[in-house]
Amino acid sequence: MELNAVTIGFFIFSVFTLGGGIGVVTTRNLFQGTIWLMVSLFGVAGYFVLLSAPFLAAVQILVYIGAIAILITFAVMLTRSVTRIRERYIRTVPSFVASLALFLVLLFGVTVPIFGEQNPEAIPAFVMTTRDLGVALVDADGYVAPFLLASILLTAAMIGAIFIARDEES
Amino acid sequence: MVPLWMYLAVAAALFCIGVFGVLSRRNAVAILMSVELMLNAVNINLVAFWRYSETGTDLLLNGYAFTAFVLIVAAAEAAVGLAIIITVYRNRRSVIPEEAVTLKG
Amino acid sequence: MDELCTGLCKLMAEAGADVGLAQFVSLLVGVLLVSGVPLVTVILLIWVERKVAARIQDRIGPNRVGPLGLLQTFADMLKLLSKEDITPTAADRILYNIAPLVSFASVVLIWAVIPFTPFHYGVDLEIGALYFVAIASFGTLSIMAAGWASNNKYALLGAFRVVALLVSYEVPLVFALLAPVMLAGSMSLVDIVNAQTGMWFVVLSPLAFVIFYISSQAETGRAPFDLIEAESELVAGFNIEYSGMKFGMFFAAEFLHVFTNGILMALLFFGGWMGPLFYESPLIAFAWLGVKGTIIYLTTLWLRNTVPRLRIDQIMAFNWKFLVPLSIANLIFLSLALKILQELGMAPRDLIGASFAEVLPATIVMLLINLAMTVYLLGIMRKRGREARRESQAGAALARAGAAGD
Amino acid sequence: MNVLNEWAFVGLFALMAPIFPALPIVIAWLFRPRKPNVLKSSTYECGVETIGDTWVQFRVQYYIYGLIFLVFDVEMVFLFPWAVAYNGMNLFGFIAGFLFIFLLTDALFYAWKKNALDWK
Repeated sequence: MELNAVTIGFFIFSVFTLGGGIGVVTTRNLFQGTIWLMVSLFGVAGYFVLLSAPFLAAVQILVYIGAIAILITFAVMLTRSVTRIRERYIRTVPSFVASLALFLVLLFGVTVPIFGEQNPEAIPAFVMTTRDLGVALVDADGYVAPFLLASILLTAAMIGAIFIARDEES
Repeated sequence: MVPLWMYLAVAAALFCIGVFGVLSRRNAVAILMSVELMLNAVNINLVAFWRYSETGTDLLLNGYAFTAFVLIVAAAEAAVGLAIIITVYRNRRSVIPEEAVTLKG
Repeated sequence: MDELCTGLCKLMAEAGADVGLAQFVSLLVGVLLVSGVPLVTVILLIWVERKVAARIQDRIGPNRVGPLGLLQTFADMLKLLSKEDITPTAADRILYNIAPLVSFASVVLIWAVIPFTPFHYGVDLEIGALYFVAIASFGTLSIMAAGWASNNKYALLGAFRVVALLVSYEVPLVFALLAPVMLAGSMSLVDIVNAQTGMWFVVLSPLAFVIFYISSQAETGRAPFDLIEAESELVAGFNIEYSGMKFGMFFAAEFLHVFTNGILMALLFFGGWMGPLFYESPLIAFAWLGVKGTIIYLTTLWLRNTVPRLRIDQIMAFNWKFLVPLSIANLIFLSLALKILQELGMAPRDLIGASFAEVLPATIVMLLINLAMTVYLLGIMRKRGREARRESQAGAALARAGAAGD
Repeated sequence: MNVLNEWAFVGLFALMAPIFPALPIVIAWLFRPRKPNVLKSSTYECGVETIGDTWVQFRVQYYIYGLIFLVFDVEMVFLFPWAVAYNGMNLFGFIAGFLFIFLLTDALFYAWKKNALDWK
């Protein structure tokens, strides 16, 4: 594998993604955890750019860094006694062993068999535009059903969450 | 270009970090954040498979659109999950899932 | 930048340099050229802002350092450089120091997609319009991080209010942004400007522009939405603990953001570089964009220095109960009318390169729809205002009666 | 310029952008006076001694605004491709997008009727 902009980008984003992920599960402070989560998800957005899906990358940043980070921070502040619990981890060793085992299974079950099998140069360098996605979203042969279902899901989530989170007295 | 297996390896690692967080953290908000990590690991895989697949034009968008829908589900999950955590906290002054056992017989 | 880059690449490659290195260097030169524009502008902006504010308030403003006080900014910079920089002991050191950098960088990053002339721009991303909305979310997060990292009650409270304000006004902002995207059929800013050869989008959809204007005023934290600077309630807001150059960075970011929004509005609604003779020379095109952006920028300054600050409950009610429904209704009516016109063949399917005569029928219909909506809205607002006045009068009378009874 | 080249420009821009504000701060760090003391670096809250930690309880209204914003944010994600494809769209596609907006407007009206939009 030669060293070019894409591979350099891949390694930088890997550091972001995995470092952020480790930060999320190890940091004791929940706000710092949120920031680590955003670092990780920013790395994922970088992958999307490398995989020529820039629209998804923008969406990733817009939804996660723009909205979910804010939402998590608000929730952290609303449940503040969180910081007072001293004991924050349970079953540390078994969880670590379990997740490591899962990683090895995934690595040897899924990743290693295709090791070196893919010749990336053979992949056609097609460019998918946002217009294609827009046409497919509302096409009867495309994704119009999931598109509308997504809308219903969002409506239900919003109504449900407002119903749950509202103060009872008001 | 980066070969496919490297994306899969990173996604697997991210997924397992998320699994570790879900299993070992006590705080419900931290568990939710770990779930978000797992969902994103899945998204990396979806987009990577989409990019490297050589299927016909009919399937050209499947991975792409599927990722967008996973994003919607992740958002809905975060919204409702956090609302539940806030309500449980208000009623029981606790954010530890093991302690919210009112519905247990 | 496009030709310049290839030109530089070619020159370096011919001189025997490594092709990868040549590409990198030419990209770097492009980045420095494009980012130089906002960095030079911001120095001037601070002076403009202070001078205009002073004139509106019947003062003279900076006039000591240099001709007309033009060098005042450099004097201020020297002052800020020599200030002691205090990091509170209780603060989260890393986040506290990163937050101002992210805040400024998030504004500078928008300039990567801004086209200065038809041929000179950093990049023409296919998702340009979505890009600058996404980049803005870094700014929001940096404010939250600054407030939290300061470990100060006022800072945290200020940051929360500001973030709630920012996210609320992003909804109408993006709904208004959908109008030019829909009309142009593209998110690329170059395409959006090119689609305005026949008619500026501000004429096709004036309400979208008004909504965009109001919400970008809120996004930059300017009066009447300047909760960021609510000195009377929050001491100073989220940046209370910041001093010296880091405080200066938050300030510079705000000033630059206002001007950036002016340029964006010029591109999205006022035809960008379009104007008499713009095709003659890139300089003329660039000048037209600058003139339009500056005029919009000056009106925001005018507004900022004229109106009083609203309370947070009023700001939120105005957004969620007026601006958001209006922006959704505007989008629905716009798309409905345009689709009907397109089906009838009265509007071109593709506005890019469409002539004035082709767009004229659609323009007249759009203007009529917008006029009808505006009249309806003004009616609602008059009714609401009358009710509010009656309520407050009744409340005052009640209070007087209570005071007399005691 | 191909797509990845464009993004290399954006990536380089993203690397450079924090350097511009960092430069003056670093210069200031070289020149500024440094005489810290305990009072100076204590938390500034109007001269009043700080009581308790900063994590005062917040109202749930912040969360509700964040929640409504999140839902609309995700909605816009789907509306952008719809708007881009709008010009070449048939009536069916247009109505699908229309329904999409309409359903979410419902949720907004629910929140309005439940007074969830009021700053309490």
